[in-house]
Amino acid sequence: MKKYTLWIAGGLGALLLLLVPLYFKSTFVLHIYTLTFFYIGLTAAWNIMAYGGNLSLGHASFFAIGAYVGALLYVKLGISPWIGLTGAVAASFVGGMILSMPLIRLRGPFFTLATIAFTEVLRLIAIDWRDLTHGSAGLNIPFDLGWLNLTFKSGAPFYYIALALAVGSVWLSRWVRYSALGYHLRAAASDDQAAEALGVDFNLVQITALLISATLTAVLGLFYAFYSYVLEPATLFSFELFSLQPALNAIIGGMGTVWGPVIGAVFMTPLGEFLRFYLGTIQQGLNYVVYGIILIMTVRFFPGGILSLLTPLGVRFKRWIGDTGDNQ
Amino acid sequence: MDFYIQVLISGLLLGGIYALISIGLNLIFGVVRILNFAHGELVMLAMYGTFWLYKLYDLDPYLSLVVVLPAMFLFGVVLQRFILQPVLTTSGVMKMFTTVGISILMQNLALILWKGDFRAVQTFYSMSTIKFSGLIISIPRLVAFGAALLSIILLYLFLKYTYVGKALRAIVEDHATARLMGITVERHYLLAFGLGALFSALGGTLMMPFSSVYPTIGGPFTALAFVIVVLGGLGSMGGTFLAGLFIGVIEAFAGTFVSPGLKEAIYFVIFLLVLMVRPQGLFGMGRGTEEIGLK
Amino acid sequence: MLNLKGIDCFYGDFQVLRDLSLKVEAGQIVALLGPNAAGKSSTLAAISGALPYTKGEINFCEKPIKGIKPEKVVDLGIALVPEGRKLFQTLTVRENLELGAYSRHAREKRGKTLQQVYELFPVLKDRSSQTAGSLSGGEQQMCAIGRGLMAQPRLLMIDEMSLGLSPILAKQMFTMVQEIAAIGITIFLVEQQVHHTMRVADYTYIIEKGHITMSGPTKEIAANEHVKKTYLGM
Amino acid sequence: MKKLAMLAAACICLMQISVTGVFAEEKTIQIGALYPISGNLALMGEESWRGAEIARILRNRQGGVAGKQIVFRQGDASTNSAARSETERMIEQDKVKAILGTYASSRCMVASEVAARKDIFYFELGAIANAITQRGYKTVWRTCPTSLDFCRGQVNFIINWLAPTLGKKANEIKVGIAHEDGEYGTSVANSFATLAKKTGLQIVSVEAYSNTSNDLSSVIFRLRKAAPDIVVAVSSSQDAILLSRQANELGLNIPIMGTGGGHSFQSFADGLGPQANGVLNVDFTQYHVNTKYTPGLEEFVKLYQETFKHFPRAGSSLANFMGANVIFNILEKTGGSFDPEKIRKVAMAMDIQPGHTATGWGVKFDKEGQNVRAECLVTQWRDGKLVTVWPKKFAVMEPILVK
Repeated sequence: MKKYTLWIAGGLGALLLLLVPLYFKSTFVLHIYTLTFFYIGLTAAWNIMAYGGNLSLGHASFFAIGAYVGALLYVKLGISPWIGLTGAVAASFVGGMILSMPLIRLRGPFFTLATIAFTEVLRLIAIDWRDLTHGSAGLNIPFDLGWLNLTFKSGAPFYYIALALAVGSVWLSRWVRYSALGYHLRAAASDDQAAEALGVDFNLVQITALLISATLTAVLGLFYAFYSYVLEPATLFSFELFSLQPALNAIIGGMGTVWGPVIGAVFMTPLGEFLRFYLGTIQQGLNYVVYGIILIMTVRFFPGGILSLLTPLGVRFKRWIGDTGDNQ
Repeated sequence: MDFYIQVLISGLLLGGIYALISIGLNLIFGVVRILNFAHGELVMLAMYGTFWLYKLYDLDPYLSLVVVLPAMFLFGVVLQRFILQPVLTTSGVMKMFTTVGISILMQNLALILWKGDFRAVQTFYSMSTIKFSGLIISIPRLVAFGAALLSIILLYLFLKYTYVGKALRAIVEDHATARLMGITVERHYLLAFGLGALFSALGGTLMMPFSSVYPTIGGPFTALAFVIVVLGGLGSMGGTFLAGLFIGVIEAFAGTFVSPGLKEAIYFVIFLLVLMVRPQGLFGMGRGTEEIGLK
Repeated sequence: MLNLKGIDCFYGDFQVLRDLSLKVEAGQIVALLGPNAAGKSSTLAAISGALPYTKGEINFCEKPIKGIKPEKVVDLGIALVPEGRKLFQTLTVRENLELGAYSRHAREKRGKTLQQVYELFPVLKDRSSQTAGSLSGGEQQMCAIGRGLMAQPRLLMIDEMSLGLSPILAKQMFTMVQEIAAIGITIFLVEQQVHHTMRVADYTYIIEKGHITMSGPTKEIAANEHVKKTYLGM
Repeated sequence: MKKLAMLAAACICLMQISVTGVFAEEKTIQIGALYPISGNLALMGEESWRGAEIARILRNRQGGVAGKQIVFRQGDASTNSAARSETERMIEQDKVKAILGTYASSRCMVASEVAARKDIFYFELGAIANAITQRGYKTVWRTCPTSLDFCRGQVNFIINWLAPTLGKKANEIKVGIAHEDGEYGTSVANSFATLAKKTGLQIVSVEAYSNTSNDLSSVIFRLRKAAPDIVVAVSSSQDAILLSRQANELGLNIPIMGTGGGHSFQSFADGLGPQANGVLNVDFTQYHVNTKYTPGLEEFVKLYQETFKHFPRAGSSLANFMGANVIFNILEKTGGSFDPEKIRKVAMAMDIQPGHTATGWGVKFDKEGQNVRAECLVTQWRDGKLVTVWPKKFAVMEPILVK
């Protein structure tokens, strides 16, 4: 009975999200929502690797791979981004395979460092390979309206696209978590040797998670490129925006859980915009100072993230979404 | 031929500075086992310290070491004691993110306090060079190189022959067992972080005569120092020195003969290859590294 | 000298020690025997302060030592020779020994103690400038025990001393232990190797699944049918 | 549970606050001012903003525009993504009808795209990428020179002054380019290469480097090998100093000509000391210039010093000052109206000859919205001052050749 009413509440919530663009005519509001959805997707994708206890600070590379492949196919060859998606997925798959070569033997800080180095290499190549990427001067997505070109005059279509991507990513990350893969990943995260004793091929598990996470990130990158119409290495390979931010969101929300990343992204994205607007214009840099303090404080006082504050409710929430057992 | 030697000299001199900054990181990484993302910001802070002492009190950068080094040592100790110590028992990820927070904080506080201007120190020896048989060597760079060599030797002797140094080495290898010996591990963490900050500060200050400082200068140094520490091997000061020189030379040759825009990419590729083939580092001991992620 | 009363100890959700009580009397060699994963090392960890316990108390020389950090426990006069030796492999033998005397009371006299250790284990003197990693298994064990002695302990706890040693070497080591006890150092041996242990121990505890199942003077224990069957293979 | 409720409330509040801005008052003219004021570009971004701010203060003292005071709604374009958010916010929440900015071209490309799609005016006062006004938008205008104008200034100077001074013909002059590999350096270097080819200059070496690099010896080595007659450098900040220092250290005895950015900054001369002497530079109008041709410059400097307590740090504030004034003049003529047709008419009708604005630039917009009378001047560092040396009518000193 209770579960039934909760399902209705959930459905109403979803319906409300669907109606937002009809109610808010302001594209700014839609933009904040859209951005939040992108970050939910990115954080959920990033989090898939975090199930295995591995922390990547190089997801900007996959994001940029997706963005560049999609945009280049469209700008240079006129291939619709919807078809370009396959290219983006394939390219990020290859990228993930390459990255997994050094990663196989690494864990902890070394793992993280390798992901950073990988991103740096790709970023520098993107800057240097001017014939292809136009270097730092950047690529523009031409303003040709149409669904096939992923170019719209209003903010609503991208709102729905981003919403769908967010829902899809969270669904995928949830699916991974409760699949055999997720089980193995968490076993590997808690204790490598025990996991290996159980017959889990740790490398295979780790690489599979990386590939899923990478291709999902690339898909998000492609859509983001068409949403932001200007592609340049400084933005797409940005450590702060697309490598660090998803990790931060996940940590602040609750790393390695299904809903932590969602909560983190929903909390942090508007907060970032808000801080920039209210503090950044008072005193340059002040918004980042506050940001830094929030980060340090979260790690110190709520190492489990916001989700850990919600634990009493979390149990009920889990019951509501039909989740049994298996607490975080 | 002269040309190649000139490039080599350039690379070696550059590598000396890199090594100096990296031994600081190696101490912190090796002893405290924290991936310190705020390392470059320590360098930045020291550079600003040097700049302001020069600007306000007309203090020569080399003389300012007397003030900057103790101040940065203290700063490192305070950072470790009050910000990092409380999160020491959490996972590596959390520790790392605390340092990311410190890095963001320091960068932007610098921006607020000192604005985005790039600041340089102008001394009578800034541009002085030694010339012989067609080769040119910049004196302040040579001084920095000499200081790097000297401080690495001193640090080596300190670690090798003093009781505290031995305790630090023991902690690098196995802090749990070190604790069983009665070694006050936390107190040594303070020392290691302080020394780490001190060496970074030394690197930063010695760079001031030929470089400039601005709030975001630290980032590249952090990445660079990580590459060097991993190549040189955790806990190995000699390895760090060699790796610093190696990266300096690679950078000079790759920049000159491949493309200046790709020189960083090349050493990152080398870094990845090393991680792939020999994760314990090119020169290093790599002992005790299993615990923090090398298998 | 050492008195554990009703210790409960958890490793995550898993209870490793249940209501564990034991006593080590001064001047004796006391042994704690049990199968793999019975809670032997956890007992040592609890004593040395590395593993917090939820219930019970531990007294050393009539004083409670609960909550004292591992690095301070050494100062009280309890030294632990950990399982697997845990030598600082890249440090020399001499450096390893010197570090054993880190605690305040031991540091001043470390020159003298070092000579004593060298007398006890002459081979360590020959190897003093080699790195600990280059020693053979037996030498490493000697170094580890030597390092423990450097702390000038009143109680020396040795975890799985015979692990990975050849039977002959193991036998020698147990003889060494008797020599150490003869100097007046109380010894707490934690072992799986039953035969040799029983040869040297004055008093024996048997631990199974985190609980002391049997205790008594070694001779009595050795005569016990259950022990004979399961541990001595008779 | 209580904690949670509070948290949820806080979250909702946050969303609400970030979404609902303060609504514009009717009695003022609201204009968005979008600059990168934090992040990597903060320094020049803020300097640029100061120019527009001085123009606003001055105009308000004189009674404002069409009797109304001007209010700036500030935005921080610290990243491209932020540029987009801030533009959306200024338009939707602050209800601005026009935006000025941006200093950095990539930020402008994003922000003006957003604005153009909503028919909001975008006035670019400082970013120089050629493409900004080439996208066919009718509401994107630019008052400052483009990167092609920069290069035109350089090429003219090289052909008309350097070549005769060296006793060479134009097509014998060899040029080396060293540029930072960011968007600024890359686009200027591209423009220069294009223009140089047309005029017959030989380009013997093009070296891109990262502006966060702390060593440029490899760039110097490569230039030394190529042995050009002049090095055209496009540096964004501290790399300008580094380039000159290392050129000196490593014996590169070739004159260097900067292209604005780091070479225009006072810190450049402060950091290099006497070594800065003779370094050439081409940029927006700087402060040591023949003030006969730059009416209003002295007033600007005076007010700048009153407001910010020091001498302007670079010419970009002056350029933004000039540009903001042009916008205010346009709005004055439309009576404060932002009606697209009116603005377009007024703007297209503007016809100011060179020598009548604070930067000395004239104003005449082409169909694309680019001010075709904006030009770049050649300056030279002389005793710690950036002195205008070319073209002659703007010059206060003769250029000298320092290797």
